[in-house]
Amino acid sequence: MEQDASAALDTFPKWLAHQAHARPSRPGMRHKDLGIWTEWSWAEVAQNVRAYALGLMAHGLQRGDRIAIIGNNRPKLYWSMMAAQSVGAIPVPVYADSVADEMAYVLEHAEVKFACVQDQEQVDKILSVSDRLPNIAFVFYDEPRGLRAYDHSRLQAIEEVIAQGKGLMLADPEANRRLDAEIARGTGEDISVILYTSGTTGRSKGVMLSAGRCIAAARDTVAFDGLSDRDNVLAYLPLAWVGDHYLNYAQALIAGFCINCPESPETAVEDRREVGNTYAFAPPRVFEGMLTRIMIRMEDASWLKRKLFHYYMGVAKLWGEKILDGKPVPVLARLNYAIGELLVYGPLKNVMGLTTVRVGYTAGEAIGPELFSFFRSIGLNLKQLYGQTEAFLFVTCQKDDGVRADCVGPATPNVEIRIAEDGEVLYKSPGQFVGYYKDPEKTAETMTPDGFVKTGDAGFFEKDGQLRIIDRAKDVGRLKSGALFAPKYIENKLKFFPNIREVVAFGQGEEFVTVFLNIDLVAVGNWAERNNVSYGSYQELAGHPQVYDILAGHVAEVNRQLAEEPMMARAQVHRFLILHKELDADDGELTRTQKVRRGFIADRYASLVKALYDGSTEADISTEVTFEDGRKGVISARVKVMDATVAPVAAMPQAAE
Amino acid sequence: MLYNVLIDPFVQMGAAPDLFVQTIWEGLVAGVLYALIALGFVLIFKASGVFNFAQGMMVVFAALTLVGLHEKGVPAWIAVLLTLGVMAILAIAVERIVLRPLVNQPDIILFMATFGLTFIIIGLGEFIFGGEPKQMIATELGLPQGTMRFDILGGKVIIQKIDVAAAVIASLMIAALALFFQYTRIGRALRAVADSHKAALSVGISLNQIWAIVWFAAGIVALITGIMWGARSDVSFALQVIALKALPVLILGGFTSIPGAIVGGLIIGIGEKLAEFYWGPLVGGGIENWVAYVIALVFLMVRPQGLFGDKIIERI
Amino acid sequence: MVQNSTISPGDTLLKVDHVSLRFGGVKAITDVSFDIRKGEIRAIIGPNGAGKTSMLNVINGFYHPQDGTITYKGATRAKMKPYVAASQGIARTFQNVALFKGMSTLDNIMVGRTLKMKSSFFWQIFRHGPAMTEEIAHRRMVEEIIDFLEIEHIRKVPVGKLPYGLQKRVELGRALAMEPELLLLDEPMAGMNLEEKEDMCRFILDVKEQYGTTIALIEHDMGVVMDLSDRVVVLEYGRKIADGTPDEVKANQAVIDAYLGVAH
Amino acid sequence: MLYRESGQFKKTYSADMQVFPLREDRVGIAIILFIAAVVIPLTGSNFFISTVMIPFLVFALAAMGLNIVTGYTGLISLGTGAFMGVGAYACYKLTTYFPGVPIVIWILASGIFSAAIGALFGLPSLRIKGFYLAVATLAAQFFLEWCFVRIPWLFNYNASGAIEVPTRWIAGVPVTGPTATPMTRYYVILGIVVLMTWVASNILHGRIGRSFMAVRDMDIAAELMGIRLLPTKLLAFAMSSFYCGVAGATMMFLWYGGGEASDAFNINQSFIILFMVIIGGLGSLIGCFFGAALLHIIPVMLKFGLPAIGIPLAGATAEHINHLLVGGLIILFLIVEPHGLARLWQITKQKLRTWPFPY
Repeated sequence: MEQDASAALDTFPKWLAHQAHARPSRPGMRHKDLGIWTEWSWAEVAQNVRAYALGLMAHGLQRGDRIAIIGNNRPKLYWSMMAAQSVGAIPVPVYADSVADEMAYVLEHAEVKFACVQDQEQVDKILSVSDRLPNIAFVFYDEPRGLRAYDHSRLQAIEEVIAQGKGLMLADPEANRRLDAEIARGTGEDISVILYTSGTTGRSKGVMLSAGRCIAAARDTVAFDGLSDRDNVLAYLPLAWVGDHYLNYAQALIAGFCINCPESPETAVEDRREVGNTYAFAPPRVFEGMLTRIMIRMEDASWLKRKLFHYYMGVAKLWGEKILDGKPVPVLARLNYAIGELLVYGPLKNVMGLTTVRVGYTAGEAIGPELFSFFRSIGLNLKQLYGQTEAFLFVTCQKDDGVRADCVGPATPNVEIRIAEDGEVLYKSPGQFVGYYKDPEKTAETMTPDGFVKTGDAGFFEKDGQLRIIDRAKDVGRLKSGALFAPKYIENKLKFFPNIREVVAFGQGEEFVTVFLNIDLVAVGNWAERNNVSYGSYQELAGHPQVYDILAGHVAEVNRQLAEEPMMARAQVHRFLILHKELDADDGELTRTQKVRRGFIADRYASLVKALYDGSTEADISTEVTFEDGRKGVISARVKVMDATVAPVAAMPQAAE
Repeated sequence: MLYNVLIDPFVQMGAAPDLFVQTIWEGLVAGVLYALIALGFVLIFKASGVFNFAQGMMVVFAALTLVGLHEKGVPAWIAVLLTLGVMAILAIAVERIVLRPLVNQPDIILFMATFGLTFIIIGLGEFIFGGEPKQMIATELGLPQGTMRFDILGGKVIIQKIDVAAAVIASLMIAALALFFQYTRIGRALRAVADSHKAALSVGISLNQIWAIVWFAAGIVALITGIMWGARSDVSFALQVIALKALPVLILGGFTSIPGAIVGGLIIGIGEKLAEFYWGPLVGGGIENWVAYVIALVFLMVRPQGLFGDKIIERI
Repeated sequence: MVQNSTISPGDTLLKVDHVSLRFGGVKAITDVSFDIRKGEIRAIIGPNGAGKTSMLNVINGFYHPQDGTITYKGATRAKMKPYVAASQGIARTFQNVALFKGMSTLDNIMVGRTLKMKSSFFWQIFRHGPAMTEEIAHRRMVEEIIDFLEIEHIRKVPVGKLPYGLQKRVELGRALAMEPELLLLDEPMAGMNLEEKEDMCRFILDVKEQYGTTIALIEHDMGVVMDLSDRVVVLEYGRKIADGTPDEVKANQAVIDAYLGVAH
Repeated sequence: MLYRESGQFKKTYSADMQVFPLREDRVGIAIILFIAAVVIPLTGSNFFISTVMIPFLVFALAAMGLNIVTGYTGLISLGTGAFMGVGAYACYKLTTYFPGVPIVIWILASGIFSAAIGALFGLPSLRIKGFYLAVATLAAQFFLEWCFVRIPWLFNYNASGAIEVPTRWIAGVPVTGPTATPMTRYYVILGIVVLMTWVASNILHGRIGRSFMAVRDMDIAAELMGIRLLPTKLLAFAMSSFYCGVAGATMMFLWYGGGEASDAFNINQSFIILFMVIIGGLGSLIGCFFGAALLHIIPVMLKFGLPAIGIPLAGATAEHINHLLVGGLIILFLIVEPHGLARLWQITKQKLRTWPFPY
């Protein structure tokens, strides 16, 4: 990684020009399209972006304009960001799967002048809310499919814009100089991107990130993990999420490694296996999904394979992490683990596409310890990091040798962390955001007078200097008895079981802790099929007595684990129920990145929460639901409520404050 | 050259009518035997849609068993009954081991399975009864011996009594089978199964039972054919090639009709003998074993579905 | 998609005059005449056994009618030969899916390209040079169809393993690979659920709009027929009982009787 | 278990369309070729080479020929033996008239004659299908068998009525005839088989192969897609007979060295090769090798293997057991896996790829 005097490189377009110059022939971007991987070298990427920028300038894109980016991970959409930044404009990525009016709020709030979208579906969404977006001058689309008949006065294919740019380049040499001048005008203070966070409370806020700060943060972490242009990453996370923008955009431009775009979201798993990514980043939900799939498929495997699998998983549990951390391990165990690598772990990683992963991160939500150590024990160098959009992701991250399941690591280089008296984590980092777009009061609210940013999460430092996140600051509460109540901590423990998909914990100011449980249709359906339990619908399966017993077992197990931890022992789950419907983002119960919106759920299912605490054994509930194609409907059900077996709590002193 | 291929043979026919009649008779006899073998094929194909390539071998096996038992001191008629028992066991075994596991496989797979069966029967037969040819015990079974002479048409025509017996028995059996298929309960069930296995199953006809019966019936036909065939020439596995001769007969007569098998057998028999007798010398003789196929081939080009088969309408 | 025919949209692409088809005593089609204009979606409807599929087989050259003529792109013939129909740009899907079970989705659609592939046997032996460049060019065209029908995820799956809805889509892909001018669809949506039907309708409309292909559509779902088709011809017991725009046909008493069953 | 697929992605269509896209498969094939070309000649005794390896390669080539017409195009042919005969006699006549030309050229050229005759007997395949077609090829089998005996010109009026293989050299080394060592004969036939397999694979993975399979799976649909049935079927018969012809020529010149012609190309030979294709796997090239290996090695083991380890076995009973075993194997395979050993091989590879998950 260059340590030369690259201080002058303080904006992403400059880094792009640098990469095109430093490693012109190295692969910059790949996209699986029409059955094969098309590849662009860094020189070709820069070439296309320059032409694209000229084309956009010809359409009247000026410095400071906002340009929306809506769609899946596709090269032309990444180029749109680069081209916009070359002209000094500010890209505003939006979630591709958000509903029309959600998208309208963001576009309207950001006063977007242009939009680069993926296909007809997104164009239709924009056209359906065009009345609320007066100042949209032009919409550019990547896939022309079905758009031929549309009126092209304010609509154009990105391909044509690039062609126009190429034409300008040839026709008038002056255009090149004008573009270089624009790029040179860019400085570290320019806003390089506005990312709308999927706020768990209230409307999403536009986080402004400046170019200089993003680059500084990215360069620190590229050095930290030793990323080079030999690395490969699969871009499959939503464009609007800070994870994708940091990893697949900022770090790629700095380290010069290759961004691989999958053919379509459905084929992403298969494409990951094909391309063999060396640097992976995924929210815990993805690892949970992987683990559930592994467990279910192993149950169907033949007796021999199952025996072999469970035996070597045992070996991995014992020695896996120690070997990965380089700790001393007896030779015999190391040999046994090597056989396991050949027979089980190697093939397992191969089928999951993790064989070539050198560095893996998980963030966005706290990850259950068992899930985390499962992947590390089979040799995947998975590490935790803690961050948020306002910090341009990295706040803390674990070194290769300092990995712990229940902590998120020490502060990232050049980041200062302080714990406020109410336990909230504050940080000052090179990559922190400039502020919330058009929302100065909110910005002031989240900043402390001396320039630290409030994370909104509660946590404390362990003895070895690693930060331990308990929960959302405002969610961390006290039981009536004063015992600490961290809902997320309990929820993650329950979510480790494949049969449970989502959990919502209640207990703030109550006698004891209670939970809503969501079954995982795939896992429980598979169990039902094998024990020929018949069920007509999700609701029927969720209410099935045998399913209740299984989940009761899980709750009892979690209670036993909680009982062993002094801080959490008195926050065991006393009563629980299984929800009759899956919590869904379309109904507003989850955010776009599948995080639970606790407040919204509490008042929507108030009757159920009351039943949990008034000792009744069942409760009626009817809720309004939006179906896939937008129609509204009402689902009502009678939900059973059960008591959970609580583990005896060792006599212990009053909870330490 | 063209003269003695096209015209000369017919001239010879006219010149020596008695020789002509003699050849016709030889053709008829051979035709009857081909028909008998073909009958075995038709029986099984009609009932189970399986083209049983092993039918030829069953003929040889039945004959060998009969002769083998007799050699071991079993009186003739009891040996016949015992052989029938052996054929019954073979039928059930085939149904159980071969047909049942392959029940819904495409026809080509079942056709290939009967190839396997052919080899098993050869192996079994040779293993138990040794490979050398054996003499059929025609006299012990009370079949007429000797020949009959007729001085007609200015010459003499010699007819073997055994051939007459064969013709009579064959026609008796054909009549019996026709009646069996048409009027008995099992016969109707057989025809139902032939049309569609699923339909037959839906009305409660047990497929396995039917197939066992059909293979046993084919076993009986095989035994009688074996006896008739054995009486004319010794019993050995060389018959296998002759069993192949039943294929053109089936092509001509169509796979599913009994009258078709008979008429087809006679045509091939007579056609073969005439060709051998009159056209054979022109090209050095021995054309008997391939001319049958050529006849069938020519016929097939004209009517791809054979004499009595119904026109194949392909629906998509 | 090279449209080399001199027929402009709206003109008659195919005309069937007084066609009658008999199998022995069975009269499948009796004296039916109708035309199909270029660029339109022509629906052929009627109760079961009305002779719809047989009519497609006549157009396609699979059945040869006893009398009547078929005029296609100006050339009038007493009977069409399958090879001629295919090379003149008539492609077809089948009522109960006629896919090649022994091959994958990709190979099935590639078979549609066979007519357009000309490389000599000599180069095929080495699978190099012209044979390979041709194979790649046609593979690229097939990939566009796979992308068009959104079946990337089953590209290498043997078709025997696919669910019914996807098999129908692969068959449409195979027909499109022949770059047809006239596409005969034989109940493309039979046995599909609502969502699959909507997808198939979208594909059919896209084919018409993007490739300009003329489509003859046999369909039972009246909703689909009324939405998609420009003109409808109604057959019953092998005879034509109505011909016209969907609304005209819907109001026609003979059609109502045919469907609601009136003693004949 | 052995497969590490992640990281193997394709950037071009030609890479994606190659016969063995996975690195592990390519390594596998390389190993097999290495064993065949180096390990076996070094370790195998002359007896092993001349009675096991050479016949195995001849039968594999013949099985490949039959597989093209029966496995890939779905047309049953019982005339394999006769077509091999045509190849053998064609090669014999060619080398007698033009002794100077290297023998390998004539071995390959002889295929052209049997291809012509194969196509001729393929003509009826347009009008007749399925079992009926077996008759056309049976006619070919018996007619050609009759010709081999009746037309002395074919065997140069030799007194023995059979081909007497003359000695032919390549670069000074005797390749055919009594003085040729098993080793040289093995290398020549190995070269021919590898070349022919490569050509067959090329053709069958291209347009022609797809047309064959289309005709096999649903000939009506194939016809309506513009594939003309007769030319395709004739090409299948021609290619198939070409392979059988070359197999016949190699059998006579590189293996038998002049044995009695009549029993080499009779109907039994056709049956044996048909069984090899069935057990090996219809519609798969690797299946031909499996089938040939299995159905050739069993009789050899019975004849020579068992007595070697002390079980007294008269020649005749070996023959009987061989019949029993072959028949039993056919039925067993048709029940266990109708698609033969090739499918079992494919399933094991698939299992290895999805290890430890169930297939």
